Amino acid sequence: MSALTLYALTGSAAIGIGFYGLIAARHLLRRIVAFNLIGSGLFLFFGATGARGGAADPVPQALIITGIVVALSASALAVGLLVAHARVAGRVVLPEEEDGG
Amino acid sequence: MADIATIAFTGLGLCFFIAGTIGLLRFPDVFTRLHALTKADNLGLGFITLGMLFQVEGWREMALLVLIWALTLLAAGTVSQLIARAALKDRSG
Amino acid sequence: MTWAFDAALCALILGVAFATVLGRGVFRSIVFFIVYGLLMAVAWVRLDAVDVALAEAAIGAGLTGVLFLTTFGRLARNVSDDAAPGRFHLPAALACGGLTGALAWAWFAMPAPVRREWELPPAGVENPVTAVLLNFRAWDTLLESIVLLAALIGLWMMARDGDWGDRLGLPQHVRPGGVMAGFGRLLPPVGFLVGVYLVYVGADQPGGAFQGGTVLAAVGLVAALAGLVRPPRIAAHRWRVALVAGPSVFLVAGLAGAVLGAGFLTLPEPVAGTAIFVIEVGLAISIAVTLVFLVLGPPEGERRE
Amino acid sequence: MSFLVALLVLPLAGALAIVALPGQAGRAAAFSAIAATAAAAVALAASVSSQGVLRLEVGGWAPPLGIALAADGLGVTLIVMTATVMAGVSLVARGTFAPELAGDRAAFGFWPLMLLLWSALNVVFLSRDLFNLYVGIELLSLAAIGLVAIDGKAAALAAAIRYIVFALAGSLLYLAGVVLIYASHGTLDIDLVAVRTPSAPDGLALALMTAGLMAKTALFPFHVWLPPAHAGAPAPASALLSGLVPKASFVILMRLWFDAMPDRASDGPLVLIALLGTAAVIWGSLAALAQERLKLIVAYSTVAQIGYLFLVFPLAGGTSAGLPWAAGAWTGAVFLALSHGLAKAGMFLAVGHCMAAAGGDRLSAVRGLAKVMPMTAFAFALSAVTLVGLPPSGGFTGKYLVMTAAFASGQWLWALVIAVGGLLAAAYLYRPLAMLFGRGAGASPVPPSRARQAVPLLLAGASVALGIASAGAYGILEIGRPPAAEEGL
Amino acid sequence: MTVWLSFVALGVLASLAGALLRVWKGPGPADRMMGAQLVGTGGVAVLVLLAPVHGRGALDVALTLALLAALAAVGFVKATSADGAGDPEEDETPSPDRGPAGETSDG
Repeated sequence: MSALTLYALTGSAAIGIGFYGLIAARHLLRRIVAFNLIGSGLFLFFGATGARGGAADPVPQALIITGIVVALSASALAVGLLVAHARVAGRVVLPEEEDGG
Repeated sequence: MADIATIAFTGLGLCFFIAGTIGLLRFPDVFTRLHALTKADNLGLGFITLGMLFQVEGWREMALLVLIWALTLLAAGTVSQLIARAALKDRSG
Repeated sequence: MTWAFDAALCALILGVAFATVLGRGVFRSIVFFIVYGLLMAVAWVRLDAVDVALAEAAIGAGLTGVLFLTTFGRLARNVSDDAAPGRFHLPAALACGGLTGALAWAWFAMPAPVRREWELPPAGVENPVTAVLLNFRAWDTLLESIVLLAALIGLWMMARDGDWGDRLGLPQHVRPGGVMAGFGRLLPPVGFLVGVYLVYVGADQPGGAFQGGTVLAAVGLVAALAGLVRPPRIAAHRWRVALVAGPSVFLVAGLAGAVLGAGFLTLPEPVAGTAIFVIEVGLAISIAVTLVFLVLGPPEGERRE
Repeated sequence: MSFLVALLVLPLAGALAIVALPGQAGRAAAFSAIAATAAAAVALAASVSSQGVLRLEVGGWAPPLGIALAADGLGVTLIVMTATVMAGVSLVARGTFAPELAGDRAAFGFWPLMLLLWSALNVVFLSRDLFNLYVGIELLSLAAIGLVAIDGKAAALAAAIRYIVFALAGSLLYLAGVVLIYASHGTLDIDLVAVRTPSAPDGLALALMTAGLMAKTALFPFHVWLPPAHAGAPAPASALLSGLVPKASFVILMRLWFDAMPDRASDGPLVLIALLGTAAVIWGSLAALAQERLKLIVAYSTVAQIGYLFLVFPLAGGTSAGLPWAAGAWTGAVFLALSHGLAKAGMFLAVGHCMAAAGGDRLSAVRGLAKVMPMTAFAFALSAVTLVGLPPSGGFTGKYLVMTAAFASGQWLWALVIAVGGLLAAAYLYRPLAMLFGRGAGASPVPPSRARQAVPLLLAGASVALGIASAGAYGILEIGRPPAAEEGL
Repeated sequence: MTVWLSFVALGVLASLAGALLRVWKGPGPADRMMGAQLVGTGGVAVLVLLAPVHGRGALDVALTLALLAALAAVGFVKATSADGAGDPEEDETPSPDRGPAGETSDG
């Protein structure tokens, strides 16, 4: 198994793990963390595809940088919503998911 | 010659990293662990940077290496103090 | 030996990813996420994508981690629970396993990469990633800087009406002359140089507006968190201009191309290098200011002073 | 060509100006930007209808290296619809978001968010690059979430959180598909993807992108976030969120299935998509019937109306591609999208006026309002005509075209869905109408000014006029129609 | 030489696994953060060791990482202070502007 394959498989596994966290976690901050996990995993997968065939393709790298910045913007907004909601409602889970851990 | 120095210093650095980790795992409380951590931080990275000084060419790379080590030293020193204080407060309050 | 290194790195990344999602307690999850970003940065270096490694180290491990940490502190003010990861969710686990399997299959099923028969055309800069970001796909990058701005305005809408005129974020306080205050004085000059360096070399070597801007943002955040400077109010006009400086310069450069007959966002080769440098400087300023404000959050609670 | 650039640049410049300039000057700049963008939209539509599809390669770099933009019939009709709604909403919002009424925070934030939303919509309607579309829908989502939360109440914040969870998951799924496309084919341009050598992961890429965009469009079963989000925002924001935002991800879906990868469109997945649309029509309508609050009725109706749009996929793609009825189905779906955008925006603005006058949006609170504010009540009724699909509205034209295609192709199930959906719409809209036009008002409501009341009426009127002047719109839609839907009946 | 450096890098990575165990086990937030700090230093060391193969870029990344690790540590200290904005050293000179935690919820 080549090193690139390792990284690609690691990336796809991180995507799956992250999506599980996004669905299964109740605490909203954990969900936002999971979202970032998925994003990084996807970028790693993309980076591995771009590094095939010798020379690294600059286009995936540029797109990944854009993606990283977009993910940070979305995370910051989500975190702001979460803090504001916790301040007003006093909880860090969605109202309909209140019961249980 | 340069290669031998690199092997010696980086090997020494690796030993400090391993020792630091073992200390972090085995020592009983925050403060002794913190002690182990700072050792690994300063000496482990210090020896590895020192070893690598023989491998890089050009003064810019060398300056970068020194800067990296200095920065880690500064950060580790500050951080360990702050972490110790935070842990102390955690325990008392 | 390098293969063993790659395999160990991948194993660590996977273990950390599992720990992030499955561990009990939000704080542990956040710390593991920071570690995850750090290991990712190493992975990017191994993939020979240093530009991405810089972005991941600065944004993924650094700024996002600090965002989560400060959020954790903020939440602790209002709610005290440290929730469990949630019950095991079999359908979700199966679906996510399927997604991973599908992507892994795609990796093996993918046709060999399309080799370009042509070289990248001259773009005014040597670093191909910067060429893509600021010339070939400049429109994406312009929109991306706008996305940051949109997130910030959205975030500001989370302020309580009564707090709107206050300074951004929580009122930070430190012991004057203490360790943290000292650190806040020492780190910024070094960090500032590193940030400027990254912006400056971005044209020819890995680096650029996003990576440099993020390092500058980190400097600003250290200064703000350590109480060295007080964050501005939303109404502070100078800072609002700094927020839009980068996108505005970018937009003006693009329109200049259109007006001069070259076309929207066209940078004619003789001036492309200079234009890209000016745009990068503007973007780095705006990105740095926007990121600092994004992490500090909307104004809250100065009235209690 | 310059109109195309103007459409992209002007709203951005307006948003930047309002952030940079203090109070009054910023607002003046924003209003000039709104007026100029609306004018550019009309001018672009005129030049497309006279010159055909306009293409622009940004920066002079042709794909696969650069990003191509194209103004085709589908894009410009949606752009003109968007401009109409934006112009109307901004006239009403000038009052709703006056600083002394809404507070400094909302008064500052609404305008840049609205302009950024507008830029994002124009980007999505014009771009031919899959990654550029990703950045576009991210900008759209973030601006939209800001608008959902602008109210600041706990319910609105919870709705915004629910929205952002779906939006983030959706955008990552879409991005995963984009990654697979680039990795397999080395291009992101829709027109180059259309002529690619097919490869094995294409189907997976299309599936991932479709799932992600469905979550963003709020198609059943991803709809749960939509009603509280749209109902929780102030009326002008709701009008934008409900009338315009879902159209963006829908347009990307149309471009994917009909322009980029028509070869991958087999009947199985297309029927599945349409069945999800059917479920949305039925479930959304039934839920709307059960609501007691005016705003929620209108919001649930959006879930149902989005469902109709997805009936187009089996009628114009797969084995139907290139067959005589495909053009009718494709055009009908666009008509439905256009008329829903206008009518829903008008309806939300009308509801906003009712709420302002009656002090709440419980059905019982708006009883008899028609007597005090006949214009607003009439606007609501006219919008209802379009949503139910009665002639001569644009909704009728759309439904007629889709139904004809359904019968011609023998897929009568979809015709049945449209018929039942229309009846259900009549049922859930009857109750608010009966209340509005019923006898006996509660307290003495203070109606908004006539000028502000005229705006929803104009928007609702436009949705009806779309049906009366359908020939013109039909002509423009033929420009750059995908090959799958080229043949006309 | 490359083989040796890779070996050392591998060794550092392996020792990081131990540090990760500390992050997992805790028990206090300070323990977890110390583990993360060691991983940060280890990451910097690995990047320094990769420099001969990957050029100066690896050093740039190491420098950025070192800088941002310091920021993360400040963030950590803030996060564990009583109101999310304080300084553990303040106990010695209590400042007047510190409100008790949790009084801000005005639902």
